[in-house]
Amino acid sequence: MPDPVSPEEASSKPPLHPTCEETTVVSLTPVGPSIDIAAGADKPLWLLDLVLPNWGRWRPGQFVMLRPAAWGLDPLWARPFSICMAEAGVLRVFFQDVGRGTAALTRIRPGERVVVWGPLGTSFAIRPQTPTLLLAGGMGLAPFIGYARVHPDLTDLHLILGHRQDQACYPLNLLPEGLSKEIMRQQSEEELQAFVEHLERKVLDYAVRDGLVLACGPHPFLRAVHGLALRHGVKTQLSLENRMACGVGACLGCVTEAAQGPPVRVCNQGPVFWATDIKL
Amino acid sequence: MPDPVSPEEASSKPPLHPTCEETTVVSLTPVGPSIDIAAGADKPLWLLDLVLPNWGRWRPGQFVMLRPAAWGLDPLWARPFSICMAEAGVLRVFFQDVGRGTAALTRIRPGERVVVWGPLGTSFAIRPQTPTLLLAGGMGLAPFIGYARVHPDLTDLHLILGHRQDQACYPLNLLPEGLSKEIMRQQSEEELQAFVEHLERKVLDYAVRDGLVLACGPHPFLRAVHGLALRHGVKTQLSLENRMACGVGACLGCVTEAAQGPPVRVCNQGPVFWATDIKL
Amino acid sequence: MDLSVTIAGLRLKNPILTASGTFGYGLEFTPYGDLKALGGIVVKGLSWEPREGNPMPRIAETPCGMLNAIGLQNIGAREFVEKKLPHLPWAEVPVIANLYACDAEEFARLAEYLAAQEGVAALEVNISCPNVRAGGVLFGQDPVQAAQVTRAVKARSGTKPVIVKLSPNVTDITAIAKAAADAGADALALINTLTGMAVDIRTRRPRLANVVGGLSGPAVKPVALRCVHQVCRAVDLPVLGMGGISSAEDVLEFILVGASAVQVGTANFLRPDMSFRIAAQLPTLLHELNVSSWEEFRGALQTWI
Amino acid sequence: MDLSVTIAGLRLKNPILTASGTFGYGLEFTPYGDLKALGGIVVKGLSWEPREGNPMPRIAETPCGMLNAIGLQNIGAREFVEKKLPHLPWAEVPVIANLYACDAEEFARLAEYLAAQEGVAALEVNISCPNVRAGGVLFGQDPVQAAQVTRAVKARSGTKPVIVKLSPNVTDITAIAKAAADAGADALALINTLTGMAVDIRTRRPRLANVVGGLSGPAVKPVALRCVHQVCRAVDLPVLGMGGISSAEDVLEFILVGASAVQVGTANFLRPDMSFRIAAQLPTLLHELNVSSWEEFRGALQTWI
Ligand SMILES: Cc1cc2nc3c(=O)[nH]c(=O)nc-3n(C[C@H](O)[C@H](O)[C@H](O)COP(=O)(O)OP(=O)(O)OC[C@H]3O[C@@H](n4cnc5c(N)ncnc54)[C@H](O)[C@@H]3O)c2cc1C
Ligand SMILES: Cc1cc2nc3c(=O)[nH]c(=O)nc-3n(C[C@H](O)[C@H](O)[C@H](O)COP(=O)(O)OP(=O)(O)OC[C@H]3O[C@@H](n4cnc5c(N)ncnc54)[C@H](O)[C@@H]3O)c2cc1C
Ligand SMILES: Cc1cc2nc3c(=O)[nH]c(=O)nc-3n(C[C@H](O)[C@H](O)[C@H](O)COP(=O)(O)O)c2cc1C
Ligand SMILES: Cc1cc2nc3c(=O)[nH]c(=O)nc-3n(C[C@H](O)[C@H](O)[C@H](O)COP(=O)(O)O)c2cc1C
Ligand code: FES
Ligand code: FES
Repeated sequence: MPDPVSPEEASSKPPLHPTCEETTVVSLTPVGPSIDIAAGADKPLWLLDLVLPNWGRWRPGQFVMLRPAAWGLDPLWARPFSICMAEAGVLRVFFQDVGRGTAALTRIRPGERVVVWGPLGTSFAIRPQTPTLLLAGGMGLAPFIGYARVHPDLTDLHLILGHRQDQACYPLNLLPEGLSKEIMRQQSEEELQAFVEHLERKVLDYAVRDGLVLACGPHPFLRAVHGLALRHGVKTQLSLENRMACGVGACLGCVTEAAQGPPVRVCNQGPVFWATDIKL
Repeated sequence: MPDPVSPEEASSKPPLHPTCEETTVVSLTPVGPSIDIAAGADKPLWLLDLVLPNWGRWRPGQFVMLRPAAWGLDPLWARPFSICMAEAGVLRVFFQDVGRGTAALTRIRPGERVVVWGPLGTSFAIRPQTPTLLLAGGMGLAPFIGYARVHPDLTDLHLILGHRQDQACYPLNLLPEGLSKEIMRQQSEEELQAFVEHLERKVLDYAVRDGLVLACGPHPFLRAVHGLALRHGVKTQLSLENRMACGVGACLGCVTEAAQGPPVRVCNQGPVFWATDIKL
Repeated sequence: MDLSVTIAGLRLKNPILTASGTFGYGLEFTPYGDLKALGGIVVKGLSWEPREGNPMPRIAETPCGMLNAIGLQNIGAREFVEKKLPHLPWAEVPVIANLYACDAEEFARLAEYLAAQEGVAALEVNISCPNVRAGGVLFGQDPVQAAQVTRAVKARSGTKPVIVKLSPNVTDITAIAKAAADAGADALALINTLTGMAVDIRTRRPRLANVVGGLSGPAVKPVALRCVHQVCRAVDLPVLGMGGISSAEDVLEFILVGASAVQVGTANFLRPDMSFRIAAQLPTLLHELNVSSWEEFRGALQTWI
Repeated sequence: MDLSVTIAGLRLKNPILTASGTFGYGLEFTPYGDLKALGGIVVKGLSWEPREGNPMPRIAETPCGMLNAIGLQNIGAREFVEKKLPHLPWAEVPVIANLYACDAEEFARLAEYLAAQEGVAALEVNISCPNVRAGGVLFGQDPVQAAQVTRAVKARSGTKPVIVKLSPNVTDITAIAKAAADAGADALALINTLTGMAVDIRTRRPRLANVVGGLSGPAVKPVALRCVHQVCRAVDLPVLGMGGISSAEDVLEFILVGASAVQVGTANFLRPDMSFRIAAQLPTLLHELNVSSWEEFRGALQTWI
């Protein structure tokens, strides 16, 4: 089991000892209502378990690059995924099939070899005695599962999950028992509008209480949270999901605009940024 | 079950109705002593069973092009394989892992989709009341399994299989019972030399008896048989295994030198040629 | 929507053609689809005399691509016209003759003969084949020679449209495109193959007897799209785009950067029904993307801010 | 066998270097291997002033390859020398500075500054980057300008070897190679990326904000091998070969056609320990192939009959 994260540690430091290893698929599990796509149900989301590489430690918000050996030379790049859990010898990621690479991942079998490098990038702040709001947009739930599981005081946390797919697609059972949470589905424009208004009220509340807001999700969701964070002056961290080639800071392909100075690399200066440090 | 081959049909005509279909893997079975490669045993050979596409008919010596859907865009080309059997709704090929494509085939699973086009190319002559010598070099056994199974009179046939790998790697159980055969292993230069001398005696014998010689195997083996055939004037057909891209006569990549005239396409003017029609 | 396109007066029922050298003389593919469902058929490059092509090996597989050095083996223009053309459904699907010669004079003679055939709808002039030493790539790499060949062919092909096929193996493909346009080309086709090479470290030999060959297939699609994009902006002629197309999506990528029609090449080897499948899938994809007409979609590439 | 090679007086313990722009400033890879196990490290292209590079998106995946339009974002030569170079094990592994400038004068100034640093073993002059509008690709596409830049750099780089990096986006790469050689280059590196493009038919936008970008990765290996083969036969200078190398086998392919050493580029993104792995696997492969020395193997390509 990896080192627990000590809450005193600053959050935005690079990982201590990332490794690159070829590891093995333990299992791949669909999460969803039933895989009855013909019946118009949502496509399942997936939990992929791998034998945990030999890391020194990791922090929630960090990610890994995964590249199955079976990919050969195409697709070329590994794909980045948040560390959902890394416990008891198992590295777990939670992912959605959105394109070639993730579609190929849904066909992986136990025993297959996967090249994994990580843990990579910065992590979410863990602040003692600080009310901490976790804002997850859909798949953005992934890092917060790990965050909630290693956080020293669950009572500081409140999670809001906004989602489009059936609720059964999200592995809520992996969240620690007793975590305060709201699960809100947005299937229409009105529901989305109502959700954003709810977010604003919540963010304002945490601003008043000098709390911490952490967000992960699709780009439009993060842009909305970024706007609220700056407007209301609440300490906020956002985890970006830019397209990556190397994951280690070498290719300069994943950059995003900084509040000042040259563009910053999401893979090793992020993926978790303070809202005040970036433009979105 | 496909139409039986009527012995009167000339052998070197193109197939009647090839199709291109996406079909399904039924099973993949290693054939070999035990898959104990660490112990220095031979790598197994493989039997791949697919749901038989909806062909009108086929003839032994013809081949199929196989391309698993999972290959995506790389490897690019399908791979050609002799039709080993096409019976009872199952298309069976017998193959060896010699490179990227065949290595990928050894990882295929039941249920996977494979694009198959065929039956392609020319076939081996079936001559009534003609002593027929089948010369198989290693994997060259594949089409003779089908040949022997559909031949109307087993007593006309004699098979010689020269092989390097352990005999257990060859699915001899698929040959019809009662087929006259010699199985000879060549592991040294001397054994190879003895084998070639044996072949020569046999070919000479069939020349005298106005028989028919059919051969399939690696290029050096075919070159040896080609030389014997021309020298002793025996009716001989050879099945070539040139590298192919299209399999249908379009790319002109698979050609071989003709005895006269422009190069001929192995995929649709062959793969089975009369020895007198080609240079090797 | 109406899938038809008109290129240099030639009406195609859809923009999917087959690329020269990858679809034989068309007849090889009749078991796998209805030739009449295609927008057009471009046949294997024809020379005046039959040619035996290059020695073996002539093809090699590469990452997401292939090399070929066929060397234009073909049965010659006359045999094509006498033995193949009559069996092609040319009254219902335009058959385009791809032609190759060693000098402008021979190009002209070949063009005259082929253009005179009722079943030949248009001529595609291959000034860009890297597999033939005499001429070949040189015509396609030099604007002056490209223009000369174009003029020679154009002068002798009567009313039949002349499509000039360009090589990507140049510093500036728009210079060649402009030269061909100024010399009277009715349309341009691009890209031909990129010159490449593969070797075997065990035998220490090139994988092609010809040493170098032409690279094609999905691997080259980014280069092809760039060339088509550049040429469409530089020259006011219809462009037949190709290079690595293996799906209906790929077809639309070429049209989005400005091509009027496309040719499916190497992908025909991935499965012989590929061109038919792509033509069949196109309407659904267009519907999904809400494309209402080619005029609206063609060249409609936006830029970033 | 002894794996070391000497290029323009520079001794490398093995012929595996990392390609500019794909290995950062080297330090990003210390968790994944021992930098001292490499033959050399070519760092990200440096300009005199820091550069912010192109807008996003800057990268796109393509079949067996990728496009990039980073636009030479870098921290500038001075910051590299002050903040990065001291942390690199330059005494044990040659660190090669890749440099980019907008004109010959700036190239010379940059070369002088970098050549004066003890930790810089050699200069690699990027006259071939397609991602910068001013100059860039133009130098590398014109023999006269290529020579001019080479001379300017060479005049100010003292005893440090000058490697000129060539673009494949030209009609005749040997012409540029000869121009650079005549102008005093000590070695040549090739290939830089092929100009390519990718588009998204749903958004109707290019996949790169810069519209075009550089194609690299396994897809381009056949073009790269052809270029290296041609240049090695045309010019009597050591060549650093690259383009799509992703295995020890690939390394030997480049050496077989004449390269003295190679650079691993895009493949570093397939796994960050790629260059280290390739360097580690090379001895076994050479043994398996019975190669006894580089002299025996380099350029030992046979032809067919
Ligand atoms: C630090 C980080 C952590 C991530 N964590 C998770 C996670 O825990 N679970 C999860 O499901 N996904 C996660 N992602 C996103 C995941 O990496 C992408 O969904 C995946 O790379 C898509 O690959 P593909 O080949 O399936 O899609 P592609 O075929 O490459 O693309 C399909 C579509 O997705 C878009 N897309 C592809 N990659 C990205 C990307 N990185 N960001 C935004 N859009 C993209 C493309 O533009 C395209 O529209 C994370 C990304 C990053 C950078
Ligand atoms: C008509 C025909 C019938 C065939 N029947 C069978 C069969 O029943 N069972 C079977 O195991 N194989 C058969 N083959 C050969 C089989 O197609 C090749 O072994 C296979 O294509 C190799 O693919 P690969 O990707 O594994 O090898 P590659 O990685 O492409 O090549 C590996 C090595 O094999 C050589 N090679 C590859 N393809 C061929 C080829 N077509 N001919 C000769 N050498 C080649 C290469 O030069 C290289 O040295 C047949 C070939 C043809 C043309
Ligand atoms: C095997 C083969 C043969 C070819 N022969 C010709 C030819 O005869 N004439 C010609 O103009 N182009 C020829 N080409 C080039 C193709 O028509 C096409 O321009 C090129 O392959 C790029 O398209 P693709 O990537 O879709 O194959 C040939 C290509 C291949 C692969
Ligand atoms: C993301 C990226 C950035 C690059 N940056 C540079 C650069 O700064 N200077 C340079 O000379 N080449 C640069 N290149 C080109 C590579 O060094 C190399 O020449 C090219 O990618 C071909 O090799 P490959 O296929 O192994 O990547 C870059 C390539 C990539 C993929
Ligand atoms: S992904 Fe390469 S620098 Fe971030
Ligand atoms: S494999 Fe294409 S012509 Fe034979």
